[in-house]
Amino acid sequence: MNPANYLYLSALLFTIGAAGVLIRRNAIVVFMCVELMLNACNLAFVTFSRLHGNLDGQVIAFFTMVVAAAEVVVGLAIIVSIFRSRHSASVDDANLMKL
Amino acid sequence: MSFPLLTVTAVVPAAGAVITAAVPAARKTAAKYTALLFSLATLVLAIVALVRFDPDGDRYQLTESHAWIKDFGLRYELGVDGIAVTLIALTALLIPFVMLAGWHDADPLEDTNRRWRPTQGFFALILLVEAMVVLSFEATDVFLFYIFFEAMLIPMYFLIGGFGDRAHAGGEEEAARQRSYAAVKFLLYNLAGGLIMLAAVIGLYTVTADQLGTGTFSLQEILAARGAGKLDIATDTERWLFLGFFFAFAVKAPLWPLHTWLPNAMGESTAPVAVLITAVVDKVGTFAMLRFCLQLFPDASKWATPVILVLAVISIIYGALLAVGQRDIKRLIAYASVSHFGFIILGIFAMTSQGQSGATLYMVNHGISTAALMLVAGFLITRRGSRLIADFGGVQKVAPVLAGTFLIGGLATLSLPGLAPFVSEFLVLVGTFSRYPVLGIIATLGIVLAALYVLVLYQRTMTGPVKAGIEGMADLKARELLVVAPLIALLLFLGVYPKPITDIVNPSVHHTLSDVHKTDPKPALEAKK
Amino acid sequence: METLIGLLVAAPLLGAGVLLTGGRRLDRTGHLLGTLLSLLSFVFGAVLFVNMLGKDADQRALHSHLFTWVPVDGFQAQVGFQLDQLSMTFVLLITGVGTLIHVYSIGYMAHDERRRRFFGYLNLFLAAMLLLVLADNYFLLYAGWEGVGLASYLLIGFWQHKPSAATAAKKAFIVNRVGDIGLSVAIMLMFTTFGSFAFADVLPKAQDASATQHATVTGIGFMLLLAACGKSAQVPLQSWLGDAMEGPTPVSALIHAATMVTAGVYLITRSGAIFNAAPDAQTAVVTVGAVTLLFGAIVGCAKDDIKKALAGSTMSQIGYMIMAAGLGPIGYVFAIMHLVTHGFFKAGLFLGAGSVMHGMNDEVDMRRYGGLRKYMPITFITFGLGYLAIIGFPGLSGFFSKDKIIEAAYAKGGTEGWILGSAALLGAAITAFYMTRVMLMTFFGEKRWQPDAEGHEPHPHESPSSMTIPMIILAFGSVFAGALFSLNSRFVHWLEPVTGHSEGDSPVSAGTVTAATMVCLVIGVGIAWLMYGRRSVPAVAPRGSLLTRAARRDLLQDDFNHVVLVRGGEHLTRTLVYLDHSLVDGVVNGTAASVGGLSGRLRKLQNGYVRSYAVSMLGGTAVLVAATLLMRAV
Amino acid sequence: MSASLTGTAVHSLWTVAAPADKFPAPHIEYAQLSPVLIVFGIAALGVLVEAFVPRKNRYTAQVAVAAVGLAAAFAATVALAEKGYGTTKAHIAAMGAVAVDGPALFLQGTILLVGLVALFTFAERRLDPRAHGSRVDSFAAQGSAIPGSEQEQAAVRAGFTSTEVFPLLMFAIGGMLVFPAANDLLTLFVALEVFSLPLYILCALARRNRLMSQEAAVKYFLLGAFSSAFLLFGIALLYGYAGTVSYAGIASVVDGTAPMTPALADTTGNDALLLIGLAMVAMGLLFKVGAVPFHMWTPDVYQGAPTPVTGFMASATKVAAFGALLRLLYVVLPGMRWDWRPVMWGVAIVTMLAGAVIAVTQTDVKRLLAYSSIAHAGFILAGVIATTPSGISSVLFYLAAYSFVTLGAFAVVTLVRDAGGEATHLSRWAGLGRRSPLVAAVFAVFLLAFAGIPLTSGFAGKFAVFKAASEGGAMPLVIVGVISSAIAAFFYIRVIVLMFFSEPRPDGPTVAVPSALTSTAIALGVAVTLVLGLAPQYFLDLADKAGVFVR
Repeated sequence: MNPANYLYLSALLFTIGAAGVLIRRNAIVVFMCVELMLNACNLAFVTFSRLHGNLDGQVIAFFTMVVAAAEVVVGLAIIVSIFRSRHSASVDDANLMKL
Repeated sequence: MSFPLLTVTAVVPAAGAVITAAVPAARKTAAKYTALLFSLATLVLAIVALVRFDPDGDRYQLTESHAWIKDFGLRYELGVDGIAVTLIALTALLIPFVMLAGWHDADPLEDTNRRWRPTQGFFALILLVEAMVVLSFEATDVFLFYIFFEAMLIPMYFLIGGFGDRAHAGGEEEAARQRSYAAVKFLLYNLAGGLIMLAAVIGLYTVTADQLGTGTFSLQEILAARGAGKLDIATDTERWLFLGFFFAFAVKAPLWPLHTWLPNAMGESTAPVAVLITAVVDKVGTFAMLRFCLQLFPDASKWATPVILVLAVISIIYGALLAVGQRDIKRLIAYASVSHFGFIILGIFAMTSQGQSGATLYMVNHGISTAALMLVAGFLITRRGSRLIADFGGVQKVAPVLAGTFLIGGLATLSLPGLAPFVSEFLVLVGTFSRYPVLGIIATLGIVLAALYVLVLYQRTMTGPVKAGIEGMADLKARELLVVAPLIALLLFLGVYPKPITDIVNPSVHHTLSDVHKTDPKPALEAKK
Repeated sequence: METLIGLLVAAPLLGAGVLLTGGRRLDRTGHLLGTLLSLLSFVFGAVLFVNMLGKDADQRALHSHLFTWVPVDGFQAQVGFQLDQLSMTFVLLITGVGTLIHVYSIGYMAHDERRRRFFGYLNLFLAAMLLLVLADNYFLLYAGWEGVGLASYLLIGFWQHKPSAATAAKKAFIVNRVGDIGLSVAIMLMFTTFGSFAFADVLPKAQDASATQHATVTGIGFMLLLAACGKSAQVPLQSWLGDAMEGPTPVSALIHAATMVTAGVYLITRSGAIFNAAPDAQTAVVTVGAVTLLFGAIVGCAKDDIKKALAGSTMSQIGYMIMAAGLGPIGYVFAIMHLVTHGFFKAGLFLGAGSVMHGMNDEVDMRRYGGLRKYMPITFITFGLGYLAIIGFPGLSGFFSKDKIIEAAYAKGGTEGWILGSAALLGAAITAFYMTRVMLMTFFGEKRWQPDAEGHEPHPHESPSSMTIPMIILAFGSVFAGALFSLNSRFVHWLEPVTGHSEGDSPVSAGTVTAATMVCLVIGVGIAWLMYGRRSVPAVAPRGSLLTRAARRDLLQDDFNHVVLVRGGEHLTRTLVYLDHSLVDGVVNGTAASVGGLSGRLRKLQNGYVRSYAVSMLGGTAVLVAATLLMRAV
Repeated sequence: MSASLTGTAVHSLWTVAAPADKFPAPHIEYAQLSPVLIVFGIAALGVLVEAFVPRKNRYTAQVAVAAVGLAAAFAATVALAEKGYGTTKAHIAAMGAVAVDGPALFLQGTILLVGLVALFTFAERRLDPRAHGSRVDSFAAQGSAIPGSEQEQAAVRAGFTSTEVFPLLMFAIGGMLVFPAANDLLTLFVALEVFSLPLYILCALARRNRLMSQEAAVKYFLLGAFSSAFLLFGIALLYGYAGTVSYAGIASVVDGTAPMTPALADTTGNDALLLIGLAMVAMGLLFKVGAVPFHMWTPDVYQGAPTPVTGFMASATKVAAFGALLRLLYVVLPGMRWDWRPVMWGVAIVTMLAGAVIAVTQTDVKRLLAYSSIAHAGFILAGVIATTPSGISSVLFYLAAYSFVTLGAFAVVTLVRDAGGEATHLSRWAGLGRRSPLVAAVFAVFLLAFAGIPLTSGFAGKFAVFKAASEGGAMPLVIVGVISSAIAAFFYIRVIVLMFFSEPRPDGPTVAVPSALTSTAIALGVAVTLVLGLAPQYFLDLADKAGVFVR
């Protein structure tokens, strides 16, 4: 089957993720959308690695997962702390600083 | 290497500034005398330079040249021609008087706290300005000039914004507001001009880098290269660069319609600072037109001449008319200066030896006459505690000497024969007339308007019955007389015998004219033959 | 001898310097010092005169070069003197009359605490005036020209505490400045045409210059005329002279009658060569002269203020001179001759007027005089002689000089000659009328004295000898000068080498002219006697005819100035001040404001919502991608 | 591309798939990577310190360790430069992952110095009043505690301080060291995350205004993650285009010198991958430098974060990010200059103008400085666009000059305090010049440097980049540059007016007397500002020498 389709899929996922970031209010969900984007990238990497027939892409995919994991750690920490102090995870409530 | 006279002339006031600023808060008088001492030392050095300068010698003398920032093509190159050395002398001459006149202007009203030391600051800043002005007169490296041309703004800005006179209709609050408005206006106007010029400076570098291999700002190098035909700036480029430079200088000068910062700045600042602005700092602008615009971009200068001349004539008439319409003594003098700067620029761009020698002479004379008028006005204002003409009247009855000196300053301003400005003004007019008769005649109308605003001012303030608030007014004190008398003496001397200056200036003017390939028009009769 | 010329100017200049900077310690002796130096300068003049008479006619001119004033390439302004017959005439007049007036002022200003300064100004005036007539080039002349302007400014406004005086002084200076434009432009034209402005270079070349540069030469002529109008109070720049009477009377006598106001005549005569080469300019000159002589005369008829009346007459007399000067070689000599005689009798008249005012605690309204001849006989006699002189009573100086001018006017020939001549005759008649009027209202008829502001009854008395003696001397001058000059036309021969002289061919014989003049004189005096001698003079001026009222207001000339120039000017400046603030400054502040506004609007984008930030990032990326692809596309 | 990819082609790829024995044993030049390794080592050590050293000694230990580490790393960098790794011996290290060359060393040196100075401001403990007898710094007593909660007060009473900030700082610095040196896109991405994640946390740890601080962290984190996702996708596309992520490899593919494989022929047939990839990677970097329209996090984060952190971010992040951007544009895509230059032109212009204009109406010092940093990013971009050697060196110089001014400025901001901590609202700064002329004067110097007044480092830098731009034929950029400088001047001046020409308020803020640490930071800032302003030649030469990328 044509590998290009995987690319289209990854592009689609990436777009969905981006859209989610823009649309969803809940910080956790927003963050999950970012993760989705990252995984879309992974898909692209793997596909390309297959296209080019070298393993770099697949290796990168692993790196990406690690990084994503790290982001989760930091991200959740921050989100949780702000949730505890505000009792809300809505990104729109975090609006003290503007203009 | 010989003794770096020019550097020292600039370093002395700079050092003076540092030392003055370092004087402890309590020792106000000490600080004042230190500053005065250093300014006098500078004066001596300037006079030495004036004497050492040989009118028939090289174009640029007492030159110094060291690398500074190679990458920017910036060299520390100093040198003076007749024009520069004269203006340096003028600057060095005026500063002590400015200080004496402003002796008490910066005394703190009450000892607020030990760390706030306005007096030290005031005198230090004046010396700093002097140092930078002197350097910008000396610099023969375009970039070096630019640096001091810009840096000069900061101390000036603090002088204007920090030390306005205490006489203000609107009370202390309003005074402070007006003052900082004026200061900001001054700074932004000139900064904008300077930044435009910066673009042009960079452009110049690129051009030279393209054509000479290494970019340079050195006036001599550029002139030499052009002389040798190695450097030939494309017409359009040259025009753009010229405009970039000229804009900055026109703001500083100031030329109509870029003049509006001057009345605010001069109106809000104390009289000595006002003198510093109009008599010293602004001269850098007109001087730079003569030295940089004409020498670097001769063709573009000729291309722009018609417009500039028209603007200059507008400045003359416009400034004079507005001076007539003013209610505030200092603003009146400011607009008078606008008119006078019109004359100077007119003389420069008439491109005749009379015009340019006249313009140079005018810079000197205007410096002295405005100083005389403005400083006396300052004494008057501090006495009455108001700048409004309407608050004065009949002063000559109670303070005849003050009134007399004021009148003489005024007569100088309307360029009465026998006083210095007459000579320069007439030279400018003749120089203009011989090439542009119509403009020359229009400009001549300025002398009537000058008479109008000066005499109206004198009549309203000095003559008539003694107004309330004037009765007790004291006549000039010894210190004040010490400020005014020498200036007036100088006005008389230069009015009767300007030869010493013209002799120094003429050769330099010839150089400049030969740069722009202009020669004086022949008298009609000889031309016929 | 040459050095003496310098001293001639130096003496009064020194006086001015010392007196003005000397300070209080000179208050006691200052006036004496001033007078002395003026006298000294007169003595120098006399010495030079005698020395000059010693030489033969064409060797008489003396030159002395002091130093180079302004050397800039082609423009070489020298400070050098030229003393020829013409200058000499003026030197003697200036220093002579000047000295007399110094003496007179000692008495007149005795009670003024600023007398020292007054004498300082007088000396300053002498110096400047001498510089004016001695200069050997137009540039230096210009210096003197403005110098006398300054002196006149200071002296008119001497009583500065009087707003009227201050205003008058300012007006005089500014109107003169207008004239000065003429002079400076003339100098520029000379420089661009002849490459010089020294008499020696310009005047000889004028004739052949007019061949190639006719327009320019004419232009120079007109410009010089403009200058003359300013200084000599000729139409249209005459308005300042009347107000100038605010100055102390000696000033009016010296500056605004005898010397300064005649500078215009000097200028035109001195520049004769140029005018000869520019007929159009000459026509303009005679026109101005003729108009002014009538204008002044008419104004003189209506004024009740004795000094203003005399001022009007001065105007008109100078009109005569200007007209004569405009006639060219026919008239130059007589212009100067009338100038000198006029210097005597008009100074005399003014001093007389001053003496009257002195006696009437500074009352100037003639309607409040009357019958004074008994109280101040010397004044009456001297004034009377001056009166006879000015109306041209046969045998007195005015008779000779004015008569000559009228003849010369006819001698101009053609319709122009007729017009000018008749104008001059008419002027003579009117002169006779208003002078008689002054005479009658002041010295004859019943007393119409009124207490002054403080309510002091006036006690008319003869003035101190320091005042009367000069009056007497001047009276002598006004009686005999004319005859002295005209005797086998001495004066003509004296000036001819400088100005040149030609008889011209008069269509009417000298005799007829004289006869006509006499007739006019009788008519004028007669009418005046009918109006003011027979009838008693009302203490309050009647409304009078339209013309009278116009004449009282200087024929509405001031009103015109006020409406057009002053009001117009005020409006102009006010508008400009407004525009400068709203437009020129407004543009700048506007730019600043608009940047601020833009900033304020852009700020709103920073709304604090993460998601909107993300949108902008996404949008940015999209643009970036699009742009990159586009770049490749094009 | 899709159509051309037939099944057989894919099958053939299977067969050439690299067998395991093709993995070479990694070979690392430890010596040349020493700066990075030292910093990371120290960071790890910091974690251990956190774990085992008793709380009361931690602060001292952490500061000491960090300082020593940074100093050592800097020494190592200098040593490398001395050895000529910056010029002659420049080469690719660590299996092509990291470049050791002039720009890398120069920027690493700068970052290390900045880090050291930042460390001082982190360690400052005299500004805040003693809390229950123990000196406190500007970081939360306990990051995890809810603001204003019982727990937090307990932590304060116990005199807790989050000394974790020091290891975090070190990790961030470590990441920043790698970022501009990264020689393949993977390293680039990892480094980016390595220095970003600690910064996210640091932002959240302010002692005062914790809500704002946390909000800043959230915003920074979400947007950062968002942007790095784009970056990553861009990397993926580039990888797809070139079949490799190493800069050299991509470059060779771009200019067609690479050996053609059928797959490559396939993917390179379509530039869309390349161009879109490029755009997205660029976006990721532009986000970090805070260029419009990716700047919007800057003001909020700068305002909310603890001021020392803001200072560090504002200076070090910019240095690292611009370093990476330079390398990307000059090493990977020189062949595509004509594609990215116009786009960058646009970004630069918008950035300069928007930054300057919006700043005009700011009322908070930290936000003001944030916008000014945006404007400055624009100026630097102008230099980046020059694509000439002088362009590189001018940018390097500008970064060095700018970062110290920024650090100094923010350090001064920490001094002006009132009851609620730092008084950052401009109106509170009125009359500061009267109350404490020295501090005001110093701040004025920094402002003038920002405004680019001659004789300050700001001017030298500005001139350098504008000169480079105009030489690179970008005169319009220079014009826009000077115009926006004029606008920018306005608000710098406004602050000066406020400080010197307006009457001090009776209830105005006090100026805390700092310890030697902050004083050193500020003094250093002033010194660098003046030295680079008056005699920049030496550093310009340095930048010139360092101005060559290894490929």
